[in-house]
Amino acid sequence: MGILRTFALGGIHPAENKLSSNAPIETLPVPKQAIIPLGQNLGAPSKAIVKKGDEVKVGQLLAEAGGFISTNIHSPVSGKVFKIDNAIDGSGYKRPCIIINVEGDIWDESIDTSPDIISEIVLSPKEIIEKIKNSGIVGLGGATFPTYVKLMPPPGKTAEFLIINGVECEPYLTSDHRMMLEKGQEIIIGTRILMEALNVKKAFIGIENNKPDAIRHMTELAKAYDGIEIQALKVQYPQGGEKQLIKASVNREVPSGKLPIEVGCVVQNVGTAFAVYEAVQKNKPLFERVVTVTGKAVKKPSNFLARIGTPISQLIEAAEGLPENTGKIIGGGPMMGKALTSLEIPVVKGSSGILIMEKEESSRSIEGPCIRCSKCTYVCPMGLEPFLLSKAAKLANYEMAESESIMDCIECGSCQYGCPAAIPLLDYLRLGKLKVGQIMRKRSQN
Amino acid sequence: MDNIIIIAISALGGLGLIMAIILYFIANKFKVFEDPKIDEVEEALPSANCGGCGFPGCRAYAEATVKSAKEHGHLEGLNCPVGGNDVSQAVGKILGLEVEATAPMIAVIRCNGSHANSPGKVVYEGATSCAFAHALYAGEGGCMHSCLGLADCVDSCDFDAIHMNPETGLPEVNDKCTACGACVIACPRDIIELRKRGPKDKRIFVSCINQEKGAPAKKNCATACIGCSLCFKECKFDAITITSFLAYIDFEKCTLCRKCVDVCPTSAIHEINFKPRKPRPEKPVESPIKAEIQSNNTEKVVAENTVDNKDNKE
Amino acid sequence: MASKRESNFINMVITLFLVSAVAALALGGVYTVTKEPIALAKKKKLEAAIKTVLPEFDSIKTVKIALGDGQDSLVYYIASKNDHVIGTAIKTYTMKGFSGKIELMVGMLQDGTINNTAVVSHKETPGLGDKMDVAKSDFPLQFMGKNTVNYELKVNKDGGDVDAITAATISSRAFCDAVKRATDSFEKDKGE
Amino acid sequence: MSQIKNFTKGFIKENPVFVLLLGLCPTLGVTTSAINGLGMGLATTFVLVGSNLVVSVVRNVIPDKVRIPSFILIIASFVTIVELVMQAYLPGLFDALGLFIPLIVVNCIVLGRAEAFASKNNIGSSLIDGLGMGLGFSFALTLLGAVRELLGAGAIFGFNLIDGDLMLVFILAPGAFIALGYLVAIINKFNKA
Amino acid sequence: MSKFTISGSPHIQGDESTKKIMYGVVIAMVPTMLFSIYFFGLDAIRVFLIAIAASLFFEWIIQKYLIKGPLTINDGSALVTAILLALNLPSNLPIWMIIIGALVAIGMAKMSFGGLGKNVFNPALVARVFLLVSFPVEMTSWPKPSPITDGLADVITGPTPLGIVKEGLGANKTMSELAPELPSYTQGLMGEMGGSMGEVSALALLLGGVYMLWKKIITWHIPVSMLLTVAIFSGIFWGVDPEHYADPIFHMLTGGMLLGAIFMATDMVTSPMTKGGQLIFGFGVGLLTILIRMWGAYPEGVSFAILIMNATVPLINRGFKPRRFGAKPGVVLTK
Repeated sequence: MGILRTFALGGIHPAENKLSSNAPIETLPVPKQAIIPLGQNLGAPSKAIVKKGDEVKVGQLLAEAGGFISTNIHSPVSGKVFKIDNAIDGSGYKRPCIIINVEGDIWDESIDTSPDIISEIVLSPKEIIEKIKNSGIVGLGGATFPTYVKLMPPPGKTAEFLIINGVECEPYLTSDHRMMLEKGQEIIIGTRILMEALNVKKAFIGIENNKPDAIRHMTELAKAYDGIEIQALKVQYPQGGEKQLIKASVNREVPSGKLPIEVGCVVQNVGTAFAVYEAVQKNKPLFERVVTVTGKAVKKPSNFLARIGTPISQLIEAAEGLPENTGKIIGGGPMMGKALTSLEIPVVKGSSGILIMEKEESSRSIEGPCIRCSKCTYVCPMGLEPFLLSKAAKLANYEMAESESIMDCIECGSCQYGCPAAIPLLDYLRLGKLKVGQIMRKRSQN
Repeated sequence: MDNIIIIAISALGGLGLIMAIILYFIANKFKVFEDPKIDEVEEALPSANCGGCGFPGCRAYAEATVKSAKEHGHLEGLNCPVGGNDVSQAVGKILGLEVEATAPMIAVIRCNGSHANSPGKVVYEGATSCAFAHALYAGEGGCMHSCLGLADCVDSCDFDAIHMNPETGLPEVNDKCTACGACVIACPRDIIELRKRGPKDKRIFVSCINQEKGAPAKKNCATACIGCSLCFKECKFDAITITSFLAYIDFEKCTLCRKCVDVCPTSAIHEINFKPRKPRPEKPVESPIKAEIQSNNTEKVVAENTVDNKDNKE
Repeated sequence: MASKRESNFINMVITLFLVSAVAALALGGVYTVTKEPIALAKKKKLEAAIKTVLPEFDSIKTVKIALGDGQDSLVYYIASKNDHVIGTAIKTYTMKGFSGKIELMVGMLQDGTINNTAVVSHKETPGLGDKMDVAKSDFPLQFMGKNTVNYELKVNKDGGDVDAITAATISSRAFCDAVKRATDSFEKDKGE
Repeated sequence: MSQIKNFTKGFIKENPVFVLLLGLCPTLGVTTSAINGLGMGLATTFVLVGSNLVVSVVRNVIPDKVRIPSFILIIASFVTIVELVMQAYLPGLFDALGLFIPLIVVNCIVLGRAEAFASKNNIGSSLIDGLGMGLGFSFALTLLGAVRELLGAGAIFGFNLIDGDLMLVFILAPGAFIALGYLVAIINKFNKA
Repeated sequence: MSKFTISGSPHIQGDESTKKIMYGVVIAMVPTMLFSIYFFGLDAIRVFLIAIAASLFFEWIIQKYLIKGPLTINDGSALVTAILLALNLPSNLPIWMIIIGALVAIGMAKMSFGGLGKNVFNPALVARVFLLVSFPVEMTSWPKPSPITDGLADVITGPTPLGIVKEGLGANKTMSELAPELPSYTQGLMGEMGGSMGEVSALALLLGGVYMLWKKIITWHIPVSMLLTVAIFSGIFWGVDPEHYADPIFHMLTGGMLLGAIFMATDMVTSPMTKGGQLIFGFGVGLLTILIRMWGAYPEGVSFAILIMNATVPLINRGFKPRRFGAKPGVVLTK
């Protein structure tokens, strides 16, 4: 294959542990009660338009976008709205949720439930974007940025390339991998639709080299279409980061503080491409997604197609139960995922996986003194100096943190992963970003 | 021999003369005027340079007061929280202005979610920073308004006035507090409030800021304010208000009658520096003191045991 | 405080002048008083150095010898006893020291034999080069009674007869250089 | 402030060398032995006492603008007197201290006390302050000199404890910094406690 | 149900640890240690044992009674310092001097600054220089190496090749006159020449260097830029006047050049953190070494050069930043 493309700066290679890569996607039964948080996307939370006692069908609109960067939410189940109340979600806080008691599984009539694959695109770009917006699609890689916003480049900027992110560089997670193997055709059509919407001629689908079956499968499927190229990428974390993927695919660097459109690129996850296909061709809004349930102690690491709002306890049950020695439950992958506080947290649009870690695996080593080995600097994909930034944040020297571009940090965790002294670098970096962000916002207000 | 002395005197003396002349002209040329009152005011300040006044140091504050006195003729909005009344009076005197007396303040911790009252449901591991933990999750006890116990307030204090109690996991304020307000800003959850010190340091306040409804609040913490409004009904001075299931005692109106303390079913209202009251026969079980927060110096919180656990609302 | 004088022209000039004048007076006085003791102390020191390097004497004649080649001149202190010249103390120097100039006093007997040496001043490293001082080591003793006719004034390493101070070859070399300067000059003058 | 406190503060609490870190040039330069340190210390003490006394006497006569030149002149005079006297009557010590005697003029501690204390206090207090500070300075220099002599040459006040040298580095300039650093650390530890 | 742990991401940790790095360095030093034992026999073992025992003891006692912090005696850093110190000493140094060296290295150079990771200067080198200045005689009389296989002969001391050159050139001799006294290249490579214990065998040092590069304990930047600088500068002078300047290969193989380049200058704590900075650091060390060797008072200058450059590390760290991704001046807040 020759020299594989990858990004230039830093990067690490943690143990892949893709335990569930051979587990086909299983459809999970509908839960008894669905908890649907109103804040499922980056940006403003959605506004509920149903009220207590309302009967809803699968696919029916539950909540409307609450601002420019916000999305609609559709009901993943049919039944009666039990209440609209605060419930704990992935953020660790209690946030407003719509709680629905499930009765049957009645789908909205407008959804095309036939198994046929429709490859012809009949809608205009504007209609496609409208459809995507109405269907509540957000970036399914985990960042949950509303997809339609990305499809509308700001004035003066045009997209040149569409990059479909099939990298899945996080260890353990396999949902995208399985999607590509099982829903490849739909993803390719979704890509076509996105290309149409953006009016770009070239799309890359970046897949890391540790998924040769997916690369083969997708290359085979892409042959039928012009302008779609499958790129095999060298395995390196965090290649799934937008900026890193753009660098790897088209060798362009997004300037500090700018969006990918600055260099003419739009990046979408493979899951998003699939959701786009379903929304545009099948009129099916986003209310279910593939979630990997995995972990070294999990009896049956699996990939589930689960409805939004399903409590994770049900997913874990389906993977044959919570292991005895569970120390940590993570929503997402081990590098960037969020530790969850409860089993009652529901699956949301951004849930790519549930990782169950044993006590020994999850507990951190005791922090030692920094020996200035600068391994954190070597691995930083953004060319930052994590040791310096974390120290600046620790000492509340936010001016220095800002001038050393702390806001460029993508929170990939590579620095902390490789730190021989086990210093919680990223904790302090996040703290610094938080504070610097506050300071910057305050400044821009004045 | 005398020769040497004469030479020395003329040489050194001549040099001195010339230098004095040069100095005189230079001094006149580069004279900078600075109001001597600034120095005087600065002298009167506690020179803690804590920034509690909102200026980057005592000198800047002194400059601001002199400027304000000159331009506006008053010192409104310019407070030295550390120096309190005495200092503001002194500054007023220097600047020839009348300054209204203000009551001395102290920081109070409005959370009683100790390890005992709000047992941990999860374990936190990572950077010891409240601000970071606040962004991560609700807290070990599950209450999203509770003290996170990672001591950002302790770090922020320049006066050695706030310390963590390892037993309760909560910070405690001692008498060194100058009400500079640094901890109020440092706390990501706005738990700390500056309140009037009160006569003989007596004060009564609601030690909870949980705005959840009674049941969920109670679920996470035994001493949460459940918004039952018993205290509201009991208070004859309109000092208590209830907003979103949370009682608040206005320290300007509170007469320290302690009636609200008695009626609170969850012991969320704290009284400080009162004499222990006599056991009253009408209460069935006068429990041993449940939570006693003892600071280095004088503060003492006596919270009575919960007798009535019923939620009155919801 | 309140009575502090104002900084006007007259005050400034007069004050500074007066302070200067008084200081000058005091200094002049002290200088006059100490002038003689200082001269005496200096003389004593020099005499002490000469005394160590030469046998007993009763009078001294000071002669300055120019060396030419841009070198500093040497000072000869020709000592005599009962009007009979018994030896010459030569104040010699070298610039080759580890940390700069070294000044030595070399006592020569009339036959060209080195009677003794003494260090006048040096800045050599304590513990190493400063062993050239007789108080610190026996190094200078080896020069006593040596005649340049049969004694190569070089350290062993350079093929000479002088045992260098351990780990301080440079200082030893410099010492030899200074002594050699004195002996060479003495040889030359004697020949004249 | 009581006069006793005024006198003793120079030893530990406000020691010019260990706490205020003033006048480090002679401190590091001359303290190769305890005797040198003591000599330098006493010379400085004399200058301190003298200049404090005179400055205090003339403090109300001297206008503000020519304050510093006058003080420096007074100090310089005292230093020159010390130098001449030492040269005349203590030539051995003068040789050892050499260059550092004239440098007392620019020793911060002398001008510092004149400016910060003597120019604001009466004659008695200034005298005591000068004496206290000077003796504190002497104490520090002697201590430093003793430590360096002990560690470097294995001797104390010229009295040999062991034959030959010990750790030469302490006689040299780097050793001066190291010894001073550790002494400052130890004194700080006591001051805090 | 057991309590879950909550923490920020990442939730997994690589298998790097301070301990692993330190013991990696120890392993890399094993060949050099073996060579020095081969050449200097029981004396070498004695120096190693005393240096290690004393260093560990001082580390323990200072941490326990003075700093009162957590005990990190088994993290291997004191062991590395001890072995490096031993490699910097002549094998016949009296025991009490070795102990003082250990005290200086651990107590003065490391613990005074706050312990591991906070020291400005390389502890082993500080101790070496301290000893060199304090005990110049003992520190500069090196035993001639005699392979252990030749039996236990009496120890004869002699100068190092650099000392021979310095003395010789100082006495106006030419290089060709000095040649018979100097070791051949093969002897230099194997280590059959006078010097401190770790300065003798270039081969063993290179072996250790390769191991550390392989294990990613060090990067190539500092050693390569340092050695290259030395080679170029000494090469220029040698090319112009081979009679009065030693050749580059001689400079490479003799003295502490390789020991310094591979084990001392690359010390993580006291070297710059970015690769650009490391190149400059190596250049500085190389240049200073050559300046001291050619015109300085001491025949060997690696220790001084490294210590001087150690002091510039904070400055270098400030000046040499890694290349930022998509760097443009001015930061704009996204979102």
